[in-house]
Amino acid sequence: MLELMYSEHCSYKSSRPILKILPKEGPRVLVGPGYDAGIVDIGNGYVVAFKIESHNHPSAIDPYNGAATGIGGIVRDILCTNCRPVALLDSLRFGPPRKGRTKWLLKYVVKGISDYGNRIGVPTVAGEVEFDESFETNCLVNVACVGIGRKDSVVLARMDRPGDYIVLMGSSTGRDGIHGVTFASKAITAESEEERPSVQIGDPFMKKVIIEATLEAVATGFVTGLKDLGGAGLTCALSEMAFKGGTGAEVELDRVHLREEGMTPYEIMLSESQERMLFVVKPEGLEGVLEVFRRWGLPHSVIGRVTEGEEVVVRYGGEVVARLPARLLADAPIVRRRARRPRWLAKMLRIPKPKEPKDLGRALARMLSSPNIASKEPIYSQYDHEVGIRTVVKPGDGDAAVLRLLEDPRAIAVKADCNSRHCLLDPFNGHAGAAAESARNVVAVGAEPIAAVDCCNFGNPERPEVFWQFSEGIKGLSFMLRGLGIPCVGGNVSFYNEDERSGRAVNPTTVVVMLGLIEDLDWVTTMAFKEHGDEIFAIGRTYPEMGGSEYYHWIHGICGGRPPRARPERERASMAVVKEAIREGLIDAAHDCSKGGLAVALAIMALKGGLGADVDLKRVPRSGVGRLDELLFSESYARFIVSARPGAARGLKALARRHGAIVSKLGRVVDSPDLSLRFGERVVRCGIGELGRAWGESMRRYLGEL
Amino acid sequence: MAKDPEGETIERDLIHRGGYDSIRAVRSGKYLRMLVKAEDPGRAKEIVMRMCNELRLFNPVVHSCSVSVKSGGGKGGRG
Amino acid sequence: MAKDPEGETIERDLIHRGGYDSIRAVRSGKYLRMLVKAEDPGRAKEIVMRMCNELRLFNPVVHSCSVSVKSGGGKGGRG
Amino acid sequence: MRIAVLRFPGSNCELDTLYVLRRVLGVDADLVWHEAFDRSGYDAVILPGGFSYGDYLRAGTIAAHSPAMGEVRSMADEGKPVIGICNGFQILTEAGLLPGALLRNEGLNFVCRWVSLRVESNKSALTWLLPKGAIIRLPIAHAEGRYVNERRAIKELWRNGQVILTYVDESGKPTPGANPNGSMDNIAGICNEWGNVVGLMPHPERGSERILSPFGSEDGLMLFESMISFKDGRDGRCGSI
Ligand SMILES: Nc1ncnc2c1ncn2[C@@H]1O[C@H](COP(=O)(O)OP(=O)(O)O)[C@@H](O)[C@H]1O
Ligand SMILES: [Mg+2]
Repeated sequence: MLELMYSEHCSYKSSRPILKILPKEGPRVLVGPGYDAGIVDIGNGYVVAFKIESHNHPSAIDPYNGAATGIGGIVRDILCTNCRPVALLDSLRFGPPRKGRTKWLLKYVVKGISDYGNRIGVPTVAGEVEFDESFETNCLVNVACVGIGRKDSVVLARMDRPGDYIVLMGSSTGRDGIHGVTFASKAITAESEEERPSVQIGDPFMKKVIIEATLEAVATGFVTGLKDLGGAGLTCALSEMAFKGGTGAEVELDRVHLREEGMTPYEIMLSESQERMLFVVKPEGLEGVLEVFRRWGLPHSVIGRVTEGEEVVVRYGGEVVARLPARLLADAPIVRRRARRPRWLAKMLRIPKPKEPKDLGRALARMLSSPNIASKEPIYSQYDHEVGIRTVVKPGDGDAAVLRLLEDPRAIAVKADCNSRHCLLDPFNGHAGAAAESARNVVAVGAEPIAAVDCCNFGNPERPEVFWQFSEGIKGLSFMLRGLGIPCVGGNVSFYNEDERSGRAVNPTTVVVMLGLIEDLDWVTTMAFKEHGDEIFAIGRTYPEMGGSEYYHWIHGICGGRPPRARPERERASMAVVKEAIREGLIDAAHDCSKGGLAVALAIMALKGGLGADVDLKRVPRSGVGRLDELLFSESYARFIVSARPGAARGLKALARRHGAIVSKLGRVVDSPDLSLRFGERVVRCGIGELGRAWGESMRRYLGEL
Repeated sequence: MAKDPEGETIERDLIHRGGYDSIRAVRSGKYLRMLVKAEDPGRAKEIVMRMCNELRLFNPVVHSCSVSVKSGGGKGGRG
Repeated sequence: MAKDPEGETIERDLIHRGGYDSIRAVRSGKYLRMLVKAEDPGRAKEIVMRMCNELRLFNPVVHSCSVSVKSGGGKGGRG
Repeated sequence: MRIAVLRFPGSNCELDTLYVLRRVLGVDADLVWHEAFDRSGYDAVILPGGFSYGDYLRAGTIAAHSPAMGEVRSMADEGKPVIGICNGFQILTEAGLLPGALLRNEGLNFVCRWVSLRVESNKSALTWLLPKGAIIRLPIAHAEGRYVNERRAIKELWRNGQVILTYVDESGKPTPGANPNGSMDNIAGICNEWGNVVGLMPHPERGSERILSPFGSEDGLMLFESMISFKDGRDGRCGSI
């Protein structure tokens, strides 16, 4: 069993020393990295638990079940803190959309998430989709879950009271997924499609029932520890729980309810059958807990007890078949890997600038049709994003999703982001940018960012170039999170996302999920322009930072150049202005500038509001920008566009002065259906109708009907 | 063989609850009936077989597929 | 019989696009294979038939259902 | 007025519905486990949305065999409001309490979005307070919502005023473009002859608070308020105030 526990997935043997540098502390942090989910105190007696996880390898082989069981797994992580799962997010990455394999993967990944997430009654409220050549063989499927619970009833994944019973609840144990973990830490090969036993099948109906029954069982007050069964099944769960509680355990495998006959003890211990939870229950409460399971019709078995000492003793047929010190299992050795800056990088950074297209209006319309920018409505309309009646800002309406707390009159905001091309060209700044963008997104809807979780997706860490990307990336992430004062309360690492034959790795991609808190529902803000006559402002400065931009890639077919620099103090300043302007009621729409830059941000705000805009580009705060296309499409960080009723300028200026930010009035929202961006004589003009078609219809076109 | 939660639920919550205890196992699946123009049944089966594999009418990782022919009438491939 | 958008889509977007023009019509459906304990195939079929009607394994408003028996092995009812 | 909100294994919207009834409308409502439903003491029952039994086999089929359905049938016979929302509608058709069937959406995908609906009849417990022809906005979220029945039966439904809601466009027309799932005649909701048994695919509980609506609407409330003040369907007239 040792091989499994030491595989990359379970024990983080090469990533731990690097991940240590991330900021973990903060006044709101209740549980940081190390448990199944990070838990944040949001006040008034409530906590939010959240976590993100990758399901890349299974999804590449069987997109439907791979993505579905990804949802199943992340929901269990939240559930086992005794928080009710209230939202899901999905971050998806595929090859170019015209490819047949991409269509197949995307269609069934989305269907898997839709069929599973919708059936368990947890809304999928936000996400992102990126298309890039590097994800053609290895797609990335990262899913996150957010839960809400009471601070005084959080349960942890540990057993610390000898004598308590250990109960396995949920689906029966079968042979599925045996060695799934070692599989997840391997590169995809030609034989992968033959590796059937590792594909797991989810049962959303069972999961829905497990969610309700678990919350009810814990409410009895007798559950002292709770953990989901994920990678390496019972082995991982038992040893981790015992280790964290400083106890041992004795279990009898004969008691485990099985689906298949003739399973060996080894198979029972390592099965990764889905939809199972491990409960630790006080003896006096056992009957009550089992009664809850019975009422919900859930199979369960009492498999053993917590013991003194530090050994997990496994019996089968009366004999001891394994005797394992909990510490050994959970505490894997650390491997130090070499890091080296890739040689090819220097050449990619130094590319000549492409020629500026004559018709920038057409370029803008084309930008909106890029699969990386086009509306993802055909995807998120397949997700039930309303169930739970919490979703105040729905997918597509704001930079982040906003969920009200039914329990008290506040709300939380969440969004996941990463620009993997920026990360490829400059892992440090790119990853810092991912943290900044996700923070900007929650700020734009009216929230204060309070905590983050991250999901690292990289190639083979044994290759020094990949390990360099990873360590630079985490440094950048840490730099930005520290600069913004946001703790990272959990994460997940997925390595070996590369094609063994070509040696092509995915773009280094660390997805950052940001959690924001909105103290007053009146602050909730969306991105649509609201009324003609409103004034439009830019916040933050634009630099000629074109490297890795969507404009270079989609219009000029280039992936190169120096990506934007991360400037935490500027981010802080811009965010402070937006946050306070929202609180003071100064602005009525906000949107951050990310992929596609200023022009795309303006276009989408106009489209969403069904209104036009008249903008003087000369008033855009900028530094060193010598070309109009750069002004329009640069992806510099730390920028927002906001709109306000006339008369807000003074208030905004005052806020800018106070926070050392830069704000400039660009123009007005207009009644006519035109977006007109003027720079002296030069005018970039587009009809809202045309832009709307480019943005709204292209996703469906690329994929045939999804 | 892969797990089949749908079949299991139908068996447990519908069939056994309905008192049909002589049903011992249920598996659910998809069923496609096709009208095929071909010289003969053998050839028809061949076309459908090839198509099932090539167009991924089933995902071999988790499904199995069988094809049977009724000449003059329908044709079924099951995933 | 009700419209079958799934069958139509498979036919149009998958099969014909894939160049399989000899396929002239596709209908999709559900397929249940059951293991039945019964004295003989005839009796097994009877049980399943009755069950299909009584438990509404198919919806008579829109589906049709046929049952066939393989003795010693599986059993299929299609809705 | 006391309302039972049934909970089947796999129901999703029971707590949402309960929230709106109790916290927004301030009426008495209980969450009732499907195996424990006793109709005495209840004036109305709601079968909420979700995926009872995972929608395995077909949406609503397995739940239609629940012991609760005997009680639901009795309430229907007593003329009390029996309301099926989304999965509840599917359960009512599978149980034969409403005619027709709800099949997989024409687009084959799950669809979650806000739609415009026209009130076609105010004969039902849910619509009797609304003027005929009114346009309301509610969200839908389903994969199997395509209403199908024999042509003749649908004509009959229209004639009896049993078609209560249709999907319409901005200008109130039941166009194909406004039809999210391929339902015959754009049908979104129907009722039985007495008007007390009602099924609809849209979710009134998700459209009962301004804060949740992209249009600042709260049209779902009017449907619930109709139900609350509905008295008895048996005489064929809808409730009396
Ligand atoms: N896979 C997805 N699942 C759910 N929502 C998505 C998905 N992809 C994009 N969205 C939603 O679409 C909107 C735009 O997303 P995105 O293009 O990532 O915006 P931004 O660049 O501003 O971060 C957001 O509301 C986002 O949550
Ligand atoms: Mg954004």
